[in-house]
Amino acid sequence: MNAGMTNYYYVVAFAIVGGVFGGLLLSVARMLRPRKISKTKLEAYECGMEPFEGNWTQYSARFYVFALVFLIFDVEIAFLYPWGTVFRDFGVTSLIEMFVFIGVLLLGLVYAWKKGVLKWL
Amino acid sequence: MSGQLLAFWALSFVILSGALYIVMTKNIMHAVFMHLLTMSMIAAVYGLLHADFMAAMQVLIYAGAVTAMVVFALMLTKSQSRPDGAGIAVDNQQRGASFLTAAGFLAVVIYVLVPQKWAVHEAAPVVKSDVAAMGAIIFKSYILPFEVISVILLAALIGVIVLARKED
Amino acid sequence: MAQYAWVIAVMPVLAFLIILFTLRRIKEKAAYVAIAATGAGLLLSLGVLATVWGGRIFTYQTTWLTAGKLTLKIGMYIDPLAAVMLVVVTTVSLLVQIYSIGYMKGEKRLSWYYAAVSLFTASMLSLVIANNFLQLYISWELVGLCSYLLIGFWYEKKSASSAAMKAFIITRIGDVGFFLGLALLFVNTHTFDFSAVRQIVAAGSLGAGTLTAIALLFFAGAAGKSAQFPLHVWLPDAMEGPTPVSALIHAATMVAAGVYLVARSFFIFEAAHPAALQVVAGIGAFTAILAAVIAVTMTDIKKVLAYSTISQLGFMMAALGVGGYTAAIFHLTTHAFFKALLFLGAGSVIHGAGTQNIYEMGGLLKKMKVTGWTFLIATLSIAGIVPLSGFWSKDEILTEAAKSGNYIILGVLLVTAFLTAFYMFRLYFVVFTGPVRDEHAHESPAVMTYPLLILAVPAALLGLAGSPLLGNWFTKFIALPGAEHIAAAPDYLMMGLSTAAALAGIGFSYVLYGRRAVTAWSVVNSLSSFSWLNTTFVDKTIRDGLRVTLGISNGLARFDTRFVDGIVNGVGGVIGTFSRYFSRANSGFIQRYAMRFVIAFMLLAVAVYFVLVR
Amino acid sequence: MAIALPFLIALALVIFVLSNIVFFMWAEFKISGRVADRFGPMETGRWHGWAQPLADILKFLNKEDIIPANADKLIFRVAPFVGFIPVVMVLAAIPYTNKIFVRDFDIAVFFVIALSSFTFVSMVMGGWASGNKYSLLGAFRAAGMLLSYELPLGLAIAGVVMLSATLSLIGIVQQQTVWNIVLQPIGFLVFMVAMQAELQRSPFDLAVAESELVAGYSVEYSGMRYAMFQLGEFFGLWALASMAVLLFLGGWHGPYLPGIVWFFIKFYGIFLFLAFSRVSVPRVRPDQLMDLGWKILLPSALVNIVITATLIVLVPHYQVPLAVSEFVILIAALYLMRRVLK
Amino acid sequence: MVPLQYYIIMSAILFTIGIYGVLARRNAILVLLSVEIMFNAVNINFMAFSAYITPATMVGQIYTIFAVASGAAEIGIGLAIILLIYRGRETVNVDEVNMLKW
Repeated sequence: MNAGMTNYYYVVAFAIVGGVFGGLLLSVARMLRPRKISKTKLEAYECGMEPFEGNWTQYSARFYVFALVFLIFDVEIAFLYPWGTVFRDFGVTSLIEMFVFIGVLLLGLVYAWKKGVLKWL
Repeated sequence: MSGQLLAFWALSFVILSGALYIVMTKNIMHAVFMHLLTMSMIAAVYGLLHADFMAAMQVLIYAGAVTAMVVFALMLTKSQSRPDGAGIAVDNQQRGASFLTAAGFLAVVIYVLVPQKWAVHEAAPVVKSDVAAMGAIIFKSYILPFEVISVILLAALIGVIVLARKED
Repeated sequence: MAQYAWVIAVMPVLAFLIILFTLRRIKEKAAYVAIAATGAGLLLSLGVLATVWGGRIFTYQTTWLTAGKLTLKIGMYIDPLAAVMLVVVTTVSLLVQIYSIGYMKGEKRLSWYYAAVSLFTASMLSLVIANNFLQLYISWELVGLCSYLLIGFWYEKKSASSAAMKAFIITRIGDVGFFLGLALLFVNTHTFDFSAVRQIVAAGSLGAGTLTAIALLFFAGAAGKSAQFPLHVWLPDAMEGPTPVSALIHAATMVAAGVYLVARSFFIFEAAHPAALQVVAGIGAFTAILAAVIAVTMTDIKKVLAYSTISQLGFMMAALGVGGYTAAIFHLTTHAFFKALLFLGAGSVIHGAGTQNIYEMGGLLKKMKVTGWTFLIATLSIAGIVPLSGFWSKDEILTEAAKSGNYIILGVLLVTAFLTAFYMFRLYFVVFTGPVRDEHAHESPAVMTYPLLILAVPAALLGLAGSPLLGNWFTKFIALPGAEHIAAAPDYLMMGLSTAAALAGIGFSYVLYGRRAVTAWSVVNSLSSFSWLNTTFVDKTIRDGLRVTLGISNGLARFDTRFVDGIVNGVGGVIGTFSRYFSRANSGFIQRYAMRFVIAFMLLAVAVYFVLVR
Repeated sequence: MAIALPFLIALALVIFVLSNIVFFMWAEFKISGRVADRFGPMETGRWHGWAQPLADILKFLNKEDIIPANADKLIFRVAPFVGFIPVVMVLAAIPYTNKIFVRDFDIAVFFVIALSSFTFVSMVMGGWASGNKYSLLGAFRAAGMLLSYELPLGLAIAGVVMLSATLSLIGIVQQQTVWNIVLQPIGFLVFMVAMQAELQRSPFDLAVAESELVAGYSVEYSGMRYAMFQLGEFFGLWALASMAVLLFLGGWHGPYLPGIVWFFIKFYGIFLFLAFSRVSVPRVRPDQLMDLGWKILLPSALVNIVITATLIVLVPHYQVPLAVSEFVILIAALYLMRRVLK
Repeated sequence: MVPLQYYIIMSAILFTIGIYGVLARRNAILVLLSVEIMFNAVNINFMAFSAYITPATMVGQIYTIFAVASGAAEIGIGLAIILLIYRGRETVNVDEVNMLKW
């Protein structure tokens, strides 16, 4: 089992422990807590008011654009890290390349900003 | 070595069943969350292939950002009447036909690909710092795609902003 | 000097382009541009004549274009014949252009007139200096085009435009023959170059049959252009064009092109079967006498001269037919000058009298002194009276005919000579002598009369150059290389006979028209029946031919519409139904398209797999 | 035995972190009390209410746990786990000293950033599954916020990665002869602000703020399930705080005391900072919050990357000029920001 | 060592599931999700080949990185278009959107 694998083995182990621990807590709580179901308790909590019309609301497309900009800068981060580790020995050329990369994406951000998409209602 | 094999079997089982669930389920939100699970398991498979950087990137982009976008898109299109998801028919009329096509496709691919003999390196050497090696290769010989990717993303961003802006 | 011969041809082209591009603004000044170009051309051609004096021949050529294996050359072949023709063409063209300043004054499209004339001169000159048949053929076509343009100069007149059309189509028929001859020649010799063809023909590698065919086809072209018997109908109608045009094109140069062609390819005619020359001589003689007879009956001054030209051309063809190469060329040169003079004279008469019908004119000698006297000189010369040039060249032809032994042709030519003298002097007496019909006829302005005077000199004296008095200098000069001309003793018998014929003609016309003794009408009417032969017969045959072809084409049209269109529409219909059926396929349901895509991909994969891997 | 080792380590770590959390809760009650000039919990367990957090946990254990009628049963139950498990996995990657650490991942930093995007999903799952219109709305507002602060977090860390040319946390700490906070003040500041937003704490706990929208996405949750969310949050705090210590404060470097001690001194220092900022800084308006995230933190993080990159490549001894230029720009930026936000 | 064939078969099955999803799902967003599945199937194959056949140069891995990045952009645009269609036609079901009908 070379080094790489054990790392993953540990991560899986931690995940399993986390899951088991959480399950343990819940099952213990299940045993201890009372279980009296009443109609009113099961309704959606509307700060005391009766829950009216479905739980579905309509949002403006603004949310979606935020997610997209997040995605694009996520990709940028994904590319920044390897670059960060290696750009020293490639000198100025890789510096310029990354600045172009960041510049283009910054352009996108500025465009979004100017179009007023980044305002949150 | 059965550890890796065992892990592979488990992961592929989860991935395939997850994918099937996405394709079969009536409840769209379930499909999206199952998508999240499948993508994380695929990241685990990349881990199995010693590609740490790719695993992290897969989790970061697919599990994180793409799921977020899909969830937002689902919200905006009210394509899900109730959380329990009953009611709306989920498949179009060519269900049977597409199943056959898919099965046919699978048969063809497996028939063609599996008997092929590949020049497999026996011991897959583990590169010490996967990320550093990866970074070196990308920024040495694959700079052009790197720059093109930024342009593609910019195009996507501007496109979406133009498309999504007209409404309000 | 000879290597600059191409400049002579290029300068009129430049003039044409200058005038063309400044058509509206140049107006009258176009004349001076054209005249300058042709004048320079004349001086140069005189220089070329001087260099060629010793009988030397200059040939220059460069490759014009290479198409695959075939390389087309363009170049010059300056020999005595070409040099003489250069001088003739440039002088006549120059004088006609000067004359036109007066005659065409006040014309709307004067600049276009001069553009067309200089283009014509350029193409005629390039025809003359051509060193291969292809270049000759191209200039031949250009010349035909210019004649069409100039005949149809007043295209508003229906008759002018239809006359131009008729001229173009009829010469076109001739040209087809010429083209076929060219093709046949090229197929056998793979070259157009004169000297190369001459060597091949001399080497005898071509069969007599093909040579005869080529010769006859060339003669067909020449007959079209020089208005020989079946294809002569267009020349009288070509008189619709302005008179200077008739003078230049339909008297001196273009019509001579046919003769020039036959002269240039004379070695083919000689090498061919003797029948070829017989045909040429026969048609030439027949055309001569036919045209002469019709000329007698004409009342329009220009028509008379037109028929006289046809008859004189018949004379030249007959001369060539009997082997009189030098005689024909000599007659061609002299005829060019006095016929041009006659036409210009006629022009100034029309200009002055305002009518073309000779019977409305009379006694013009007193009114138009210069025109009258120059016209007299030209008439005497064409009739063939001793000291003048017409006599010598016609006598030359008659001796050649006698020497070659075809006495029938000799007899026909003598009768034609008599008739020529008769109708020319009929024309002269009716127009210039007798009572003055309209008082206000006036002499033409100086710009018209001076060219007449200048032309009168060669018309009168050029004949001496070729006459025995000067030792037949001219004939020796333009004789074919190698065929040295034995200085024949002047054949007094022939001279006497021709003069007798001429005097008889003059006397007879004097009796009829000079003194109006006998009522001219009875005699003329009897001859008019001949005119029937010309107009109705030939035109009728052409019209019948057309009717037949029309019938055939109608039949074909009907066949085409019903059968061929039927097929096409049928196919269209079938495709239509198919497309309607298939269009139902794209039902707008995207996933069905995706399904088809995947299935197609599978099939492709399987196919590729089996093809490549197995 | 080797097979079971990771499980034991994991369990030990989880328990250790839990005990710390108990201490945190207590410290937080006391500090927020003290700051508001009151005593905070005094009664439970006599001396200064030390047992108050334990009481809370017991309370959660036996409070009734309701699943609403029209909730999506499966997703409702899974949501807390989706939030909790990734954070526990992150613990595997965090080293405490160059000798005391679980495993040395060579992409530790990237691993942590990737896993931190799961909290977003757990919120959305919780919000959507509870079938309550307001919880869904709360979930999305929280999610939007979370997204817009994950980026500056990632970019700030990129600055540090560039300095240390390795993604492994141990490598970063060993490289930190001069603490990164000196070389990367802008990065540190961005990281701290983004961390607080990530953890939904202090000025940015808008989504779960009581006064705003009840409990945001977890309005329908109750009992232990709700506690699970809190637990996930605390583990997140543990992870990010230790990241802050490792990346910017030189990890276990320190003059006299052993490495581990230095680590925890800095760690609790960060915790105190967070506790104080929670009670002292007023809550931020949602749109201001988004503006801060997108229009100030993100650009400044990018600027930080640009400066560090150019200086590293062009200037041979880049430490001093880098620190100076960063401070200058920081002060200028702060001054500018004050005028913008006013 | 997990033999390469296993990876191929697993990604082939995943790809087929993706195809079925694309062909059979009514909701456009789920069609997009199945496209994502197909994308990942391809990426798995690439990674497997990169790890097994060209471990030194890791070409497959680099391809996957760029594929993931461009795939993300692609799904961004795809969802935006679906939103647009939804705004236009109040429905996201693929079979109801048949503007291409003849």
